[in-house]
Amino acid sequence: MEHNEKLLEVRNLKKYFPIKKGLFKKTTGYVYAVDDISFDLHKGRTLGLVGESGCGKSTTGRAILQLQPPTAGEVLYEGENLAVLSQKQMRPNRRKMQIIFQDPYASLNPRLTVEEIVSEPIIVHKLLPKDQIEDRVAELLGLVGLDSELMNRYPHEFSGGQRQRVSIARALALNPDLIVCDEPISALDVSIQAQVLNLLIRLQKELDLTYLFIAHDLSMVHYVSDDMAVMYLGTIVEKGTSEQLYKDPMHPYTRALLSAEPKANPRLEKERHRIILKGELPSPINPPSGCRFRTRCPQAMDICKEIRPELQSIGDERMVACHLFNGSKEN
Amino acid sequence: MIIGVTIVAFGVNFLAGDPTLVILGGEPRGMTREDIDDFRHEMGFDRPVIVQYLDWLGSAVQGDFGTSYRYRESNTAVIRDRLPNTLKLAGVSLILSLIIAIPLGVLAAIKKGTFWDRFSLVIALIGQSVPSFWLGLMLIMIVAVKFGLVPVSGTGGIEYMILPVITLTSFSIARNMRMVRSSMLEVLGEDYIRTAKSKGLKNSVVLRRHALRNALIPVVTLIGLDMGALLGGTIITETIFAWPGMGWLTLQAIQGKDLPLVQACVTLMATIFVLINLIVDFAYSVLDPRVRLS
Amino acid sequence: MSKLLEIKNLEVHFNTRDATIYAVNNVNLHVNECETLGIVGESGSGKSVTMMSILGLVPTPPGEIKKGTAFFKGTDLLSLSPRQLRKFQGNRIGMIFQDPMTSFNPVLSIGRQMIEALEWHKHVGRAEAYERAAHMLDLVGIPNASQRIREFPHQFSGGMRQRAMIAMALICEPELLIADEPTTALDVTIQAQIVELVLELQEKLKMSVVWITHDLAVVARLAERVSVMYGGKVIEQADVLDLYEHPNHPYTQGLLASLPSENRGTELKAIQGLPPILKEEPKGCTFAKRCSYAKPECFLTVPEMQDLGNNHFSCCRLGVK
Amino acid sequence: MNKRKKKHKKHDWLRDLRENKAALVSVIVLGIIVFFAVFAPLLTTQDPNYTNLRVRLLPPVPFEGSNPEHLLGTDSVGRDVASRLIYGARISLMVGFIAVVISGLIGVALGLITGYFGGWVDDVIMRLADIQLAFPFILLMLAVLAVVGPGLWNVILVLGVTGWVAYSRIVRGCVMSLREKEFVEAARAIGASNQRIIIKHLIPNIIGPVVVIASFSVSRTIIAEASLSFLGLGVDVETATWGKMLSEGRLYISDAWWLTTLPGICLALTVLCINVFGDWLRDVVDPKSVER
Repeated sequence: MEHNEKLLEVRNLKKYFPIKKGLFKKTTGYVYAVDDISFDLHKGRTLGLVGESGCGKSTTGRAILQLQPPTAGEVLYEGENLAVLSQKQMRPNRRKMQIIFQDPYASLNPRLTVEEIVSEPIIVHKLLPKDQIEDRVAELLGLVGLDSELMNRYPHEFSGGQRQRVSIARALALNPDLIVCDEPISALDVSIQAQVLNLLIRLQKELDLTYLFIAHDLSMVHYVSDDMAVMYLGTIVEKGTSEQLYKDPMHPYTRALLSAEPKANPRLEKERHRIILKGELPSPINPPSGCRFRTRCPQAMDICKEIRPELQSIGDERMVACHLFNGSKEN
Repeated sequence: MIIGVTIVAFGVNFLAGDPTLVILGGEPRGMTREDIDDFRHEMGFDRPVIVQYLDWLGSAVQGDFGTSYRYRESNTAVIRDRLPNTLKLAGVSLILSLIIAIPLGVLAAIKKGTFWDRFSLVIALIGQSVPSFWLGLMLIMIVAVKFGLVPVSGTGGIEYMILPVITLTSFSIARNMRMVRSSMLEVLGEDYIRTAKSKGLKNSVVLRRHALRNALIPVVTLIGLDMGALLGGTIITETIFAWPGMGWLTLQAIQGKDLPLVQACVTLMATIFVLINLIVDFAYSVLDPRVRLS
Repeated sequence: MSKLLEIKNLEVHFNTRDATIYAVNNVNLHVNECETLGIVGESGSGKSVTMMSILGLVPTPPGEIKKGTAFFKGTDLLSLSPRQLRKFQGNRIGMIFQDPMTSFNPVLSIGRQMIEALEWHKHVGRAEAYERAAHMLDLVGIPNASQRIREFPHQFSGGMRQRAMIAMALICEPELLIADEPTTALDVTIQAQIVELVLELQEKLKMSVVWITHDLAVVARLAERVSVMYGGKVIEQADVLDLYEHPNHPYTQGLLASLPSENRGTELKAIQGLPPILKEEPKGCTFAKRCSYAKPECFLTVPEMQDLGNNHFSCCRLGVK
Repeated sequence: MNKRKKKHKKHDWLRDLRENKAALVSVIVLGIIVFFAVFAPLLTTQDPNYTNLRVRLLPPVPFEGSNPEHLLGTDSVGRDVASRLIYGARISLMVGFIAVVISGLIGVALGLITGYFGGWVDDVIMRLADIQLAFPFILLMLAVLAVVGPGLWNVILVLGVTGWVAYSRIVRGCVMSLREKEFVEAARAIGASNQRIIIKHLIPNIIGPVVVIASFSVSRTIIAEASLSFLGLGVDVETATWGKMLSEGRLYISDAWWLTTLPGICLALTVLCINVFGDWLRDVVDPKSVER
């Protein structure tokens, strides 16, 4: 393990969205989108954040970048707490971290040319004199595998995969260290997904990038990430290296998630036993007491109703939040 | 909402500065400062604005809108004579507008791109472009004067209503027709229409049960807007046809600088409009279970 | 095994203002009784249009069914009048759609929408229809079915809504269920529930299922045979095991290779280029531009379907192994 | 390197216009009307306000008793109808355009503020909009004009100030949906200021709907101005306007048909052309984003 330097530390991050009702906009409750999570991002590595829709994974990404300021908790970037900065103070820090979004159609302004889109970060941060910007844009487009002749075109002339490349070029324009990839390939056609995934992996190697890779697809995340954290209803239920989680999932939810994901292997599919979870995701407005997962957990116990299990180490960088493993620390 | 309306209605008093001078028409000759001040005191304009407002509001709530300068009787009584005429005119127009606009709009949507669609587009464009007062004049000139088919103006039997109603509804028929059409077209493109078709239902059932009801929900909102346009429209229509209603009354009050009467008319019309919108909101919740249950 | 549905030489075009889109080009496929056929393809491959056109759900215009036959137990669905076709829609062929949110009419109760087909096709009275609808809801695993039947679509969660959609499609006990990407909008754990549910119902009701999807993995779980579509054509068709273990067409091979493998760090073999939008009649193989094995003739003549034996067909003249 | 500079082909508006015959015709007619309005002094031989009681109530040329000096006849005090119509076009168009620019600026600015920043400002402004909508439009203007007195600039100001609601509502709606779009989030992620986001990312995306509303507003404003003049509360007594011509002609409705027919045709034609043009514009811009 050559990279052990922590680039980003997330400590007890919370993000609640108030629900306002009535004439006077009284706050009647909260959406507990992210509820007390902590993790580290190591330099040059990829952390995969997995979970189903509504589990708070995207909110986590946006809260780290201060696009949606956290309700509580710390986001330490190289030791500096970003969560206490105002939007204005945050601006210089934005050079270091960027984001790639899921929807390639909504993430590019339809009224700007590709050149205007990719050069905007450079102009905003006044990184280069005017006459060098065009060359830099051409260079960036080359880096993501787009012909620089295309720079005067508008987004609607591009396919989904190409748009995603433009988004990546825009993110790279500032030479960031950290890129939050928020489901960057799930809106793309199957045959295009691999192209973009390969590009992201290549860029990481060439530019020594750190990724927070958000996705709902465990096998995809396993493929690209070094480390993995599984989220359920605003909390992290299990954390470890990708290898550990994929080969030997411990939390009942991780197990169910992995088991529910079909594999493109009919022989395996017809034989293996699948854990089918009962019911559906509870509402994050009114999450279950104790363990968030207990309402759907096949192994729920009485204690799960009362005490919220802490994320605790069970050795070897592995952490699980489940009462089933309470004793295993000592063993 | 109603409070806002009353503030604006009351504010009409002060738009040009000192209401005393407005009523007296500048500084009239033959009146000394003292005379003016006496008048001001008599009218109560020397009190603080907020007191005047609350006083006026207090009486208004009890149905007392003060006394008209011009008619020398209570505004409530003046309005009571005129209001039914206006409601009759606006109500008939609203109903007529819906009866004509909804079927035509639906037809245009179903037969999109055909002769009927284009025909309705032309009618709608003309309807929205011809100013109602000119239409009224033309109708008088041709139908009433030249051919003598209906009376030129005044009230009486149903024949007196024909021209004013046509004048008043032409714009709203045209607008509603286009609205129904676009709303219907939008609904026809929805996934649930495809689902209904995949069940093998007859086209007429799909249209009636699945498309029409959904398409008419936004149209209900229109009724509220329409009522505003129709009430406003009565000012011109009633003036042209000498129809003794609120609109004409309001215009005369404005021209005669009869401020208390103007206030009363404005407040009343705006209140009617607000009430209708409340009814519309209610109708909305009946028609759409998503609103009803949230 | 006898064929329940056989589509031959189907061609569907869309006439837009600027151009004609060749959406489906000479598609041949069949569905056996009581089997599940998976149709796999990317967006724009013509997979949905194919199945929608046999049910008369392609809007015309802009759509136009140029030619082809679709025999369903001896009746050519494409030659029927809309009135005759209605006897099949929702009665002998049920269909479920991708987005359970928008596929229900928001202003009618779930029950009201479910009984429509029963009343219309089977002439069942209102009360009995509601009873049968409640029973069906119960069968698809919705608790308190007799109460929830009076609720409106927005009161159901996503997964529940898709279950209700399935119940609605199956209420007349059709012989064929067409499922158009029914789990794409759902979460993985819910997707697993729905997949298992359909498999279970198929067993119970003895029907055939056509499952349209872009996800090779879902098909591996539930299909017996798979048709792979690309550029408006079926380019490969085989039993599911055979297809995944011995893919023949370079496109199928490419698709399987581009999925993230168990081995991390190995580079994925991506298919280069973009899927085509066919604005003119395809001259050669529609995949040739992206194919690493392509020869000059691949661009010139349309390849024929090759019988590789063992129920395996491939539309590649090179016979690559 | 030079290849890069090859400019991308912009949307071909002219081709679109040529394909829609109705829109093309209306643009041409509007062009003619604007031409007449702009060059009114050069195109008229008579002073529109010159009264000559010897030639009162002459019919237009092809009719019996007409005078070739007065192509479209004369009114009750012998003023030349043609000249008055041409000068009337000036007033109508001027009021229409200036008032729409005023209300457009106010409306767009308020819409941007309420949509982008939200909060209590949004609540207050939208409540104001509701109240204004609760008043029958024309009644409000009449009441205001009655008090501030008639006059060209008063009319323009009143129409301009009262017209903002339509814009701010649409703009607010657009901005609220744009604000959630990921490209705006991306702009914030690269550190763009609010000012830059509004100018670079929001305004270009709302121009389309705003232009469409503006075109419909012009026609509505022209009608409103004519209505006010018709009711005697519009532009001052001296000026020739279509609305006032109608109001004066009304007294002679049984004797001199041209006094009511001709100004009405001018008015309806102008408004019709603007509406046809607006309809076309809406279809080109984005059929879904704007509703009338």
